[in-house]
Amino acid sequence: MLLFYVFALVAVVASLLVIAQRNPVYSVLLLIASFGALSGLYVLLDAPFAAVIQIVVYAGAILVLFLFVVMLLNAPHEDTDEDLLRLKTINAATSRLRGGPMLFGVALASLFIVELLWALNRVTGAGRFDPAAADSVSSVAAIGRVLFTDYRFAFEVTSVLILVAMVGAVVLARREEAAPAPPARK
Amino acid sequence: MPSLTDYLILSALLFAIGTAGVFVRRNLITILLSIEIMLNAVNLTFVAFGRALGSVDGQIIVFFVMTVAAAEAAVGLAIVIALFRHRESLNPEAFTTLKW
Amino acid sequence: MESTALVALLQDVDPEAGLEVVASSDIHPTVYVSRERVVPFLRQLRDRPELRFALLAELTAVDIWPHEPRFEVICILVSIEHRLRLRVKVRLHGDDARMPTLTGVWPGANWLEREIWDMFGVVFDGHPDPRRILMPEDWDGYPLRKDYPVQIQMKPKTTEAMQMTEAEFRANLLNDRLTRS
Amino acid sequence: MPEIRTETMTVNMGPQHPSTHGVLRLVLELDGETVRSASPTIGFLHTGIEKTAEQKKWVQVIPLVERMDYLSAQSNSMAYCLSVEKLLGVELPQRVQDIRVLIAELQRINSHLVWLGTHGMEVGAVSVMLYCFRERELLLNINEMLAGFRLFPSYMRVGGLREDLPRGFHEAVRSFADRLTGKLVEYEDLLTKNEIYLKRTQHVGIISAADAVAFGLVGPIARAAGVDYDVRKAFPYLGYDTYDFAVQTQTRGDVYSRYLTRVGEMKESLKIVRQALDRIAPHGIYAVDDPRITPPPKDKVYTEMEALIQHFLIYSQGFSVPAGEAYVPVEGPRGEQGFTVISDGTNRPWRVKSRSPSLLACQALERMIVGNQIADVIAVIGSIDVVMGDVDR
Amino acid sequence: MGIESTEIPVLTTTLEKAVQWARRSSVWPVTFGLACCAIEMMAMSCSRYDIARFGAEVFRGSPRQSDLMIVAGRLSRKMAPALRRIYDQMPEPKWVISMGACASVGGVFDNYAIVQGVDQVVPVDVYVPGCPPRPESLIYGIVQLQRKIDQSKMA
Amino acid sequence: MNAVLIAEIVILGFVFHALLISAAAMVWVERKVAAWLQQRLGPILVGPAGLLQPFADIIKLIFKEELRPAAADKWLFYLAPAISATCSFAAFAVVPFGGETTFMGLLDRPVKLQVADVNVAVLVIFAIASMSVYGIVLAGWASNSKYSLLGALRSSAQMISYELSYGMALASVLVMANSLSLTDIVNAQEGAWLGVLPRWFVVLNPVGFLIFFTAGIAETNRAPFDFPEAEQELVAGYHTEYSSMSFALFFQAEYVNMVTVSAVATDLFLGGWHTPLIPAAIGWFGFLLKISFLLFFYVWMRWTLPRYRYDQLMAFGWKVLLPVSVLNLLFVSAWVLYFGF
Repeated sequence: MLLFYVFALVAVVASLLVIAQRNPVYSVLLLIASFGALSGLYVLLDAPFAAVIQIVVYAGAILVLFLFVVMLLNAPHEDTDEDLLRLKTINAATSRLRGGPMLFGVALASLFIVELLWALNRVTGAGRFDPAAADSVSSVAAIGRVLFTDYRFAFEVTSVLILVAMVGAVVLARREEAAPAPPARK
Repeated sequence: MPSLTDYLILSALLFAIGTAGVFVRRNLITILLSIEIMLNAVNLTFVAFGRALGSVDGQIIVFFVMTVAAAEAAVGLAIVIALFRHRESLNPEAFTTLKW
Repeated sequence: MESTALVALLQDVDPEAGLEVVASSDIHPTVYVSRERVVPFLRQLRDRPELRFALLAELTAVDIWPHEPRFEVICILVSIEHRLRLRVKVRLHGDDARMPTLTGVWPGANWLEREIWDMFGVVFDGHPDPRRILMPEDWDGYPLRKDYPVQIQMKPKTTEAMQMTEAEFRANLLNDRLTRS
Repeated sequence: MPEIRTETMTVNMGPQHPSTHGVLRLVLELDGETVRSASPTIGFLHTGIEKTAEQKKWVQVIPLVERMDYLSAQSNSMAYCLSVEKLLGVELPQRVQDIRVLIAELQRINSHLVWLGTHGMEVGAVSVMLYCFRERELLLNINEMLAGFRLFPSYMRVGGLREDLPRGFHEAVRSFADRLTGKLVEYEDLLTKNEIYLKRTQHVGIISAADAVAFGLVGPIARAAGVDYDVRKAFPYLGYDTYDFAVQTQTRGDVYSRYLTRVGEMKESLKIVRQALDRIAPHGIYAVDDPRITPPPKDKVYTEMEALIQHFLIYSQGFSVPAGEAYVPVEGPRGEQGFTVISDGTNRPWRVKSRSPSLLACQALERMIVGNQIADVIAVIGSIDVVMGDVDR
Repeated sequence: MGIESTEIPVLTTTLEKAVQWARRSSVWPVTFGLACCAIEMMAMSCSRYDIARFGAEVFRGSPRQSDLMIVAGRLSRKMAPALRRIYDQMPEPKWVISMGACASVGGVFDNYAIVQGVDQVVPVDVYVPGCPPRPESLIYGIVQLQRKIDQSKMA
Repeated sequence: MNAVLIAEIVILGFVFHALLISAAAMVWVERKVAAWLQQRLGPILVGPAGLLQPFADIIKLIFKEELRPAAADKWLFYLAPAISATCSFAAFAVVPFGGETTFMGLLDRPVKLQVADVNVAVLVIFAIASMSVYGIVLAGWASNSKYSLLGALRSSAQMISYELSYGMALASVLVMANSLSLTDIVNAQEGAWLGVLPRWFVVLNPVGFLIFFTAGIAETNRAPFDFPEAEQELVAGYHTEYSSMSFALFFQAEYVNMVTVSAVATDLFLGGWHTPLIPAAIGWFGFLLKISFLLFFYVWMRWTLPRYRYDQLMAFGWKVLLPVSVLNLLFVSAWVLYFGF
């Protein structure tokens, strides 16, 4: 009970900070914290396999990749000079181009929440978890069986997707073969 | 014992935060991170529903979502690197031309 | 090849080089060459098939102050192919201590010339990188000149200029302001 | 279309860095791990030895030149003495020549052992260094037998040697030679066929034969690239033409070739050491019999007036050297070395200039490392065997 | 002694003793060689002399992790700022051994290029004479430094 | 509070301290073994046979000045060593080091010699191993030093590359044991053929063991894969700017990681606490022996082999190790499917 709120709080606060941070390195780290909390929630939901996979895939692979790119580009701050300018003239006419999507985004996010709360209110007393079902969802063997039988087509398609993504990433990030600069002789 | 509703509310909150992030931020990397938050909010829903229904299908969908997320991150970051090489900026507004 | 035969060959190479043969006490036949013709002369020595002095073994200078011409630049050349050695010298006046660079003939002459500039103050015209090499860049004087003292009294420097670009400095400043406010 | 930017990073390697052999400073521009440009900065060990030498008497210069290239100390002092002797016009007795050959070859082994050790350590094989230094201690023992000093015995003198060979010298050298022959096999076991070592060193830091000559890199580096030039064969001195040894050459000019060249040279040096040892009588003449430069034996000093005067003159004023200029090339551990010695006819040198192979090697460094990986920079610096004392003097 | 008097003296002295013992037993030198003496410094860490016996064989490349700087060799004027900088980068407590004649007083090189004694640049704890000193001398210098550490107060 | 709970707490405390001590012991062993390999004596004067040397090092480091470069990131600079140290300890929590025991009848029901029995233990180890890269990456990034950054970039690329092979090797064991629990995996290796040849997975799956061990060396950044801190190239790599206690944490994390990887390798491939000729009651002793052997091997490698070059390491990881591990997994799976285990 308490654990749920702790994890939920961590997830929400960390996620908020992710988008509030100016420094992408901090954003990535906070996102790890958030995902760690989510992984805890999965454990509470009797899904240890999903929880561990969450850590392995997200924290162990995807976010390392993010961190790697952030460090590679070595551009930790977004447009610092402009931001300073914006801080000084916060009330002055900021660019409409900036203001538009921002307002829209916030509005959209609020709308999501309102809509969902409304929808949830319609279905009262939804889903108390059945303790008896815990074993049936936590079994790794069951997951494997279903994954490789009922979902085998989807599984194969995903593997193709991964392959395509891999090739695409390599092609995109490949440096254009610039003519090798001759060693500068002074 | 928290109910399914609690998980759904949490998920909605996370999803909203992700949405806001995509629109508010103007750093491509943070935008990608926000998308990851949204994906994870959805994952949470799936796991919670799967638990409520006593079925492993929810976790299997999570498995697929993660795969897609990994693919998306790889391609997305590759694009970010390619863009950064050209403009030396991560601000999406720097990329206004269709061709260079 | 005997040294006399070699010297005779050299006379051939460039009659206008102002060749002056002097006696030598070691295995190197020694010739003086005029400053103006030294580069084409040495290039000939390097390229002629019967000579092929491809290796510049040594390039240095000596200060015979208070006599004039004060400086002598000494090159020792080796022909690996023909097993020949030769010493070529150039005289330079103290008030006009400059000569054309040899880096076009031997790339290896680069640092040796820098060292001569650093130690004797002989200028090499056309040198691609005329900086001090052994002494600190802000050093005063040319230590190996005979009128330069052996010992000098001064406190050793313990600090050096910040190695920071202007952009980095500004970024630091900005960062400071951000964290303080 | 704008210029495509590649992210580079400037790294300052040295003057204090674990693998720059003292105080070489390299400013590297890195693209990822690849070196785009490199500019070596030297002079952090500039000691002013040449200036100081001008203030000393001829014989006092010997300790100074030994401290220039501190890994080939006796080779330096020998080259200096040869140049001065050339000016003096003295002819060395055969025994002295043989002893000098022996000592110079021992010094070459000594230097190559230090090189092999540090090079091994720099590619990560730490234990090789310890092994090499273990054998080197035996050489230093021999130095201590000779003159009571480990690194700089100052055993060479103008006109010969300081004193006769000590008792037990032959046995010490012979046992060292026997031991090293076995140990060289051990080092080769650790490196020559080691898969990782081959990967680290082959096709790395290549310099062509033509480039090597153009940059003045004669010595092991040029021989590794295929330049068949060894002063001992090309311009023999000290009777090297009477010894049986082979000049080691390779063809590829990479780090591995340099390794093979130097290991081969150690074996050849051992051969020369054995031959020289056979020629040297345990006791005999150790200096030229020239009253100008060689002090008389002690018993004569106590009994004869002329000898006393001669002794006093040599030790108080030193000897004078006829005016002139001389340069005697010798094959040092790092390539052709020698001293341009200029005299104005007094008892102090007018100018002493050392040809330093390390300086030229440093100069060519840029040519060898640009385009390689940062890890290769270390391997290349190790392989060209620079001694900063020789570079900066 | 103001602070110590308010505490239990037995405890502070034992702690102090323990810390001094640790410091003297684990003196890590920074990899910093200048000239000829550096070769003897290397020999000191090798099989025959084996400074590891004193726990001081851990040569650290980064000055941040070292306790001892052995100035091995002559210090040129050009190098002096770099030396000072490395010294400044080392964390307290730190010690300096001036190895050899050149480092201590300039040695035979009494000329324009060489700093006549590193004590003009950094404070020196132990001077080791010799040109270069034998490894035994340097080990003796380190033992002297250990004695000095024993007698000093915990900072 | 019953006896079993107390026993479990005791085990927890024991594991924690054993790891701390093992790190110290490994420092001593490393220095001693290096010395022996190099015909030296090694530490002998600090305590009997130099045994107190690691403690002197640690106490000295604790009481040294803590320096933080002015340009470093304040939070991350101190967070990084904490992450490293935590990950190194956390992984051992799920590693069993002995069979069930009642401590000679002291307890009413047997407890497992393990801190936490998780049924997806193998995955947990994998997850924690993948987290430990953050300590190194952040250390390199936060120091704001170029050598550190190079070390960090190297390490993140290296760990990502080798994790795949590491995972594949793990998977081949999972297929054979048909379980994700380390206890089950160890128990599947009980017994011996013909009474002498142990039924260890290393016998059945030697390729998997080699892959696992190689990738494990890469994961723990030990020679010949010690790029993140390659001393001769990058001064001290990612911890160039660290001094005092935070350096000690990195130092300790490296050794604890070695112990953990060795322990996991023992459980997965060397039969854990099942050793022929050693009775089950002191199975942990056999476990200890095997770990010691692997650790000695680590040290031996470090002082013997030269270091790879970074691009060669990556090429080796992707072009050799990964294909071999995939093929090995396929082969093992096919074998188990058609011939059974």
